[in-house]
Amino acid sequence: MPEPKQPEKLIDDKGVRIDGRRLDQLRPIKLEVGILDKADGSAYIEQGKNKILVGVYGPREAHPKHIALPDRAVLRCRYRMAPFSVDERKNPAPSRREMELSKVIRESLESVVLTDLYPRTTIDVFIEVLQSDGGSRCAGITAASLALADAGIPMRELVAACAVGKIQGHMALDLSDAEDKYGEADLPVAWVPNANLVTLLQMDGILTTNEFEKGLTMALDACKTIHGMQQEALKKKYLVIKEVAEEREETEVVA
Amino acid sequence: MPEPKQPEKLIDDKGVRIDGRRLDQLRPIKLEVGILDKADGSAYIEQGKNKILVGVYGPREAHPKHIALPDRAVLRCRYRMAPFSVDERKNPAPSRREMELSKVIRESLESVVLTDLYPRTTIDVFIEVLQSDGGSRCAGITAASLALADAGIPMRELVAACAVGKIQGHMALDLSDAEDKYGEADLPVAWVPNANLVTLLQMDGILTTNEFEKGLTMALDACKTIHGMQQEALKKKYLVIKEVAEEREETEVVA
Amino acid sequence: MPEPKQPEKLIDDKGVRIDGRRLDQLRPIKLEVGILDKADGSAYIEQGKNKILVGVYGPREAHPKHIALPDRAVLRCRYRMAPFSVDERKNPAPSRREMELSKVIRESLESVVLTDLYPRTTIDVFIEVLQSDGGSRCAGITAASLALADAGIPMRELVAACAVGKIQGHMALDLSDAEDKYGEADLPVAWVPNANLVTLLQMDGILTTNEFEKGLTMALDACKTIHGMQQEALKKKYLVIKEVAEEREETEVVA
Amino acid sequence: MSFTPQLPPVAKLEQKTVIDLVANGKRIDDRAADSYRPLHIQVGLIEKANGSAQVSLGKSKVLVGIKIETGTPFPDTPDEGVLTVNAELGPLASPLFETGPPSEQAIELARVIDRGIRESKAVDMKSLVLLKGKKVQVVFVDIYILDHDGNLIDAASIAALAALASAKLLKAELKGDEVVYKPGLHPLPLNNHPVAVTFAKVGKTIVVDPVLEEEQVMNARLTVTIEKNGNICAMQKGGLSGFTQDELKAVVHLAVQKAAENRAKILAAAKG
Amino acid sequence: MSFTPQLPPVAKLEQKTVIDLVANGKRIDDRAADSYRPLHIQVGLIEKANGSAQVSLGKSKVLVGIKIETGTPFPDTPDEGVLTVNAELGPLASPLFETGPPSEQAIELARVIDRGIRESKAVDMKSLVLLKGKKVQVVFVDIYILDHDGNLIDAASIAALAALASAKLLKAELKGDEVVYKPGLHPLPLNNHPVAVTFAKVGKTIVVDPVLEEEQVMNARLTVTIEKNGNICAMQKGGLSGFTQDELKAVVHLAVQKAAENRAKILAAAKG
Amino acid sequence: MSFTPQLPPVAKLEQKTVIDLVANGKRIDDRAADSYRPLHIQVGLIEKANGSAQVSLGKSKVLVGIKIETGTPFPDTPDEGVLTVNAELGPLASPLFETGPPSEQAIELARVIDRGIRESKAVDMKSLVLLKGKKVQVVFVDIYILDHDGNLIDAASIAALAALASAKLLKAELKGDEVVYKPGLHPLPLNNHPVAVTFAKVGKTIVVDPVLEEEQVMNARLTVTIEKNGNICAMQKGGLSGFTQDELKAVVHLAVQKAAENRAKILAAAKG
Repeated sequence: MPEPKQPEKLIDDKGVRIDGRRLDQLRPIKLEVGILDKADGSAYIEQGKNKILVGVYGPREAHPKHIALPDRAVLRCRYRMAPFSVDERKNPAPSRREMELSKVIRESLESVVLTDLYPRTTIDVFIEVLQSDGGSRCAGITAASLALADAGIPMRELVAACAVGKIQGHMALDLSDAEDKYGEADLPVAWVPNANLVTLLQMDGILTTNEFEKGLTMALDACKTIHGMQQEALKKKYLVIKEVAEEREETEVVA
Repeated sequence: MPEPKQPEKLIDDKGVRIDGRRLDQLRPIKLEVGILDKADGSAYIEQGKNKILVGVYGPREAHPKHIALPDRAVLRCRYRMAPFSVDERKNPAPSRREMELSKVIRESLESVVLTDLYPRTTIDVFIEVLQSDGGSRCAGITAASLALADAGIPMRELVAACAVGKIQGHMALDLSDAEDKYGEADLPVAWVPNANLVTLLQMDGILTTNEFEKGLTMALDACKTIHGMQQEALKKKYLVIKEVAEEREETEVVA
Repeated sequence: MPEPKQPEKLIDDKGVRIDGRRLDQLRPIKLEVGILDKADGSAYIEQGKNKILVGVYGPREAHPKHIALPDRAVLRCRYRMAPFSVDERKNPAPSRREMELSKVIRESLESVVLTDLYPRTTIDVFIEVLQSDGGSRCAGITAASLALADAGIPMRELVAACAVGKIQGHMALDLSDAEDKYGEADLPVAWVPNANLVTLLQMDGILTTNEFEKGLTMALDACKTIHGMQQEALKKKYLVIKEVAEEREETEVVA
Repeated sequence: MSFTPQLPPVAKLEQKTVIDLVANGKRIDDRAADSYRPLHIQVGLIEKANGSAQVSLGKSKVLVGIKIETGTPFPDTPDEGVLTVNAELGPLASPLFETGPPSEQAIELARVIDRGIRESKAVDMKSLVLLKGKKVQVVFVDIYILDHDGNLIDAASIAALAALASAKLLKAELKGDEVVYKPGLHPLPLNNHPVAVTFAKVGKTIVVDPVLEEEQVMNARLTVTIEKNGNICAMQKGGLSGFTQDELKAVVHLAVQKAAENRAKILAAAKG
Repeated sequence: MSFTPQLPPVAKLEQKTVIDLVANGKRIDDRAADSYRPLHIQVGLIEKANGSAQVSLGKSKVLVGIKIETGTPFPDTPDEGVLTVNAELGPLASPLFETGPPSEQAIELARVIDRGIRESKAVDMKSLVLLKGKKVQVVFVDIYILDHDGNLIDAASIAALAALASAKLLKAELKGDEVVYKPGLHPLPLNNHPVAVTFAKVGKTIVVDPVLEEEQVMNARLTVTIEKNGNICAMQKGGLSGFTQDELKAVVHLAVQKAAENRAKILAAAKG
Repeated sequence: MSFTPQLPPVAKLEQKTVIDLVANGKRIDDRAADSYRPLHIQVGLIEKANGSAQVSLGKSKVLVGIKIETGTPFPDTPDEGVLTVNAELGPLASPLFETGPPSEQAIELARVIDRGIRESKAVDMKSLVLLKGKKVQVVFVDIYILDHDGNLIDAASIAALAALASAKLLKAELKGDEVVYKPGLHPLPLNNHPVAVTFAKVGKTIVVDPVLEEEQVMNARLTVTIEKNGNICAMQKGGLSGFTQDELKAVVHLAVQKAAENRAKILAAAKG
């Protein structure tokens, strides 16, 4: 499909962005937990037009064996874009970008997973970007945290992630595809709120040190919001499970 | 080399095909057994202009070890076309077609080999298409059965294979290259006669269910004929061996 | 960068080559030993515009294990050209030429290394051509011998190597890039002087048997010269080490 | 090289249960031998694709995306567009799947779906030519397996047809060397609607739409793809054993009926 | 797939020494937390390259070569040249490196250097066009690691800038279809001078230019690339843990200062 | 990366027998040190190839097929056709061979055959040009090893020359952009006839045409390729040890003689 044309302005005279958002406003986020059958844990996120599915397997026996570690589980992570997820079809062979993002996403999750409980095993996180719309690595981390929790893997806390960027000279939260493409900078951030640790940080474009500081604050605030949504999504899942369990109990009583 | 031109008609007014055959007639078939020195078993088939060499190794130690099975031999199969076997030179890298055919050919042979006699080993079947002329997967199966027998690998019975197709609206046996290319359907079949099991069946093109049934019957009849030729070829080989043995005995007596 | 143009003549009326050398004259050679920190042994050679770095690791545990040999060390060798080492940028993927040269260089070194002292280990020789100027495989062997010695790996003796070639109908020593490209033949030779064994020999171009014999003699004479330089380079290195050791001793006395 | 696969260590007892049930005319999920699992089809989820469909067949889940781009025709078919089918059986969907280049199972799946579409002439390949021999439209059919609970071929076939039938493209034209797109979306021209129907032989019984547990104990598998007029346009046998001639005849007739039922659902969903 | 790396078995005692030293404001090689190791830059070693630089940062050693060739622009940037950054972390440089296709570490290194150059618009990409949309000059930046004693990113960034700043090229022109070179070497037009500065968090302390022993015990790593006006043009966090917001602010300010110091040395060396 | 190969565990006793025989002027198959095994050459087996030859050298068996197709010349030789030599040492031919990408042994074999043909200017490369710099004929020489009982280089060299010498091609012409073939087959123009002769040093003795058992105990191997005028056009030493200067001189002279004998047989077989 031909790419959409470049918009004339990314922000209008009233400070409103092309999709109607304010500068500090997140795109609509939809989170679902436990939607795959075979995976040990799974989650789905929609953030703007991002549609990302995450499946988690493990802890399971390391394969091949020589990657196993004697004192902790090996965390493995694959970030992958479906061929149809972007404007121009992506070749299915793994790209250098996918390999880099797999690494930084893994590193953003390592510190929260209690890997020392499961030596000689692997915990595998598969992030499948079904549709990409700017900020997919952050949305992937947000969903991966939920999928790990859904798999019952002990974690210190959930990791939340969000990007901030610069468009037409202003710092703006959670850039969409067009804003990312025609904007001036992109700053993806992952945050572990209670430990107060930024575990993913990348940047491209041009930012002054002041802009960086302002942007970082905006991103961490957004991470806080997203962290709340994550907890809601988990609660909802367990609520449903509880209800189902109660229904069953009733049925059993009836029967 | 430039490809041959499309013939005006595949069947003439008298029902005769471009190579002079009737609709239910096989191409000339030549079978030889035991023609390679290093392989444990081998066979060569010419069917029309197909020239196919099959070598079998095994049962031998599985390598790499992790593919071994505790209760049976692993059957391995590789179907491969020489770069010079087709009109336009084939790139030596394995094609998706070769990978698919390796699989279906292996599956056509699995049920006749007594693999449970040789746990933790592999039995390797290498099919080299030196020249291809339509129906090469079937000719490969016919020769592979002989090569397995020549290697002394215990088998329930020999597998015979033959394709049938549709040209100019008629079901016709054992399509040649040109008939396959300009015809309407191709239906390769492998048959295990005594067990009465069709162990390879593929189809492309368009067939009515009636045509399919008619074609299947033609193919199975041809498989019966080919099965006879296979047994002859084996007998001849053993006869030769017997004669050589007898000659030797005589020589020894003389000496 | 565009390639340099073809010179009008490779030898002028006075028998002088384009870089001012006589037919039997080597290019300037500079040898350095022990210049890398992490490698167990290393050497650097400049021969003409060739700039080649060699690092040696080992004897170390074989990895993957299945390549290990029960009665000797496995010698491993990789000859590699940096992308920027040649006129037209070389693709970083290993070329067939690099694979062939890795093999013949390894085979030129095998007989001098006392591999039976270190069964089940590997000794790894990495030859990195940073700039290539004709005769790089020979210069690589000359440096590899030094790097092996620097790593403290027991050797029967050093291997020296040099190419000879034919330009404008004359046998000439140690061809440069332009001479190799526009000349008529190239004959790289590696020699183990005391065992009197030619352990690398390749040829391309056209040579009469007489020219071959003459060229071989020229190459072996040059190898003798280079062998002397190799011994000097090693002596110099140990001298420096000795001096440093003595200085330290003095310092320690003072302190 | 293809080799006998290592099946996961399903308990012998469990295997026996599956086989015994089928022998007694029952199945592990209470279906009849000739019944499909519940089928759900949703089209248009992927806005960036020209067409897309997500299909659930029981717990098996497949997403297909269609992308249409300009490219070069094959030298031997200068007056036709290009069709490419690719399948990803990624490790997300099953502990049986691994990372790495496409497995033989993925290649077989893609090629069976490809044959159904190609042999039935489903996509109007002539309509995809921009400049004969030089520039054509290329239709990429990318099959993404999300959850593997058996019978991926049928789930993928259904999703591929639903995605193609709901695909839209901009009209492209050549102006000199460059491709220019005219406004307005048009449906991708389809001439046929192939549907794959897959059977498994468990013990001596043949069941349609095998669930994963049935696939793991089946003797053989047969896929029959039926085009809109009830003719066969592709077949593929799989598995370590085979079928008798009579079984094949029976299966083909059942395939015609099942394909018609599923085709109706697919086209209804694609119209949305 | 990325997975938790297997670190070499450094003795626990040795690790503790490194951490304790840093905690006490010292370092294993006697530097201050905010000091670089000795930096040596040599340009022009590789005469066959358009530009080259060898950099030693302590015992880490990196060689960068620049080759400029004609090629085709990307379809979406027809009026710009092409820049390609590639890194080899070969087995010569460290027992930690293996033969084979580029590791994720090599890819990350190359992409971080690439981002610094690209985002700061260091190379004047417009000046590399020979015929819009058809023929442009391609700048290959090949990073070759020779000795790995830590902080390869900064050593590579410094070498890349020195090589680019000292690169020369023949003026190329198109005559019909063919590229013709005019005599005389011209400098490669540079608009900016990005310099990467890398920090490691060891225990609770942050040090600049980590040596290998520090990298092997660090909690996290941060690279900040600063362009000539003191703005940030690339960042990359690595390592298994992270940084607090305050730490990040402090690090960015220190990066601006360190980048300026190193930039001066690079440009002086490039001028020769 | 090249590494010391793992030889199959031939019993020590068997190895000693082979070495002792050679030391006593005999060989395991009763040949003289300077004798070839029986040589059979058959051309034209593969009708779909432009040329083909199957060669048996004792029990070693090699098939070579030649395909000639149109393609693009290399930029630095716009007025020459293209020659490509490729070798398959497939698992059919020997338990020593494995599936997978070409081994270093296959690459060496192909490159030695390639050098012989290329350096002797055997194929008239100028005659293969259809449009200078744009379109030429490409000669593919594909070497297929069928049975490996030693000395594959000579068997392949003989088969390659026989296949080239018997190759036929249609005259191709350019009409506008398209390649048009004129009726009538013409022989591929050959200017030279290179023949490889391979020696093995077993113990202190040098034998020609080593059988597999001799290759497995040899100290070193030398291939000398001789063109039609008796000059050397390629050499390649293999194996873990080497040759003395005197041995090399003797071997080269013997090669000239053996090549002439084999060349006569090849050209006779190629004429049919």
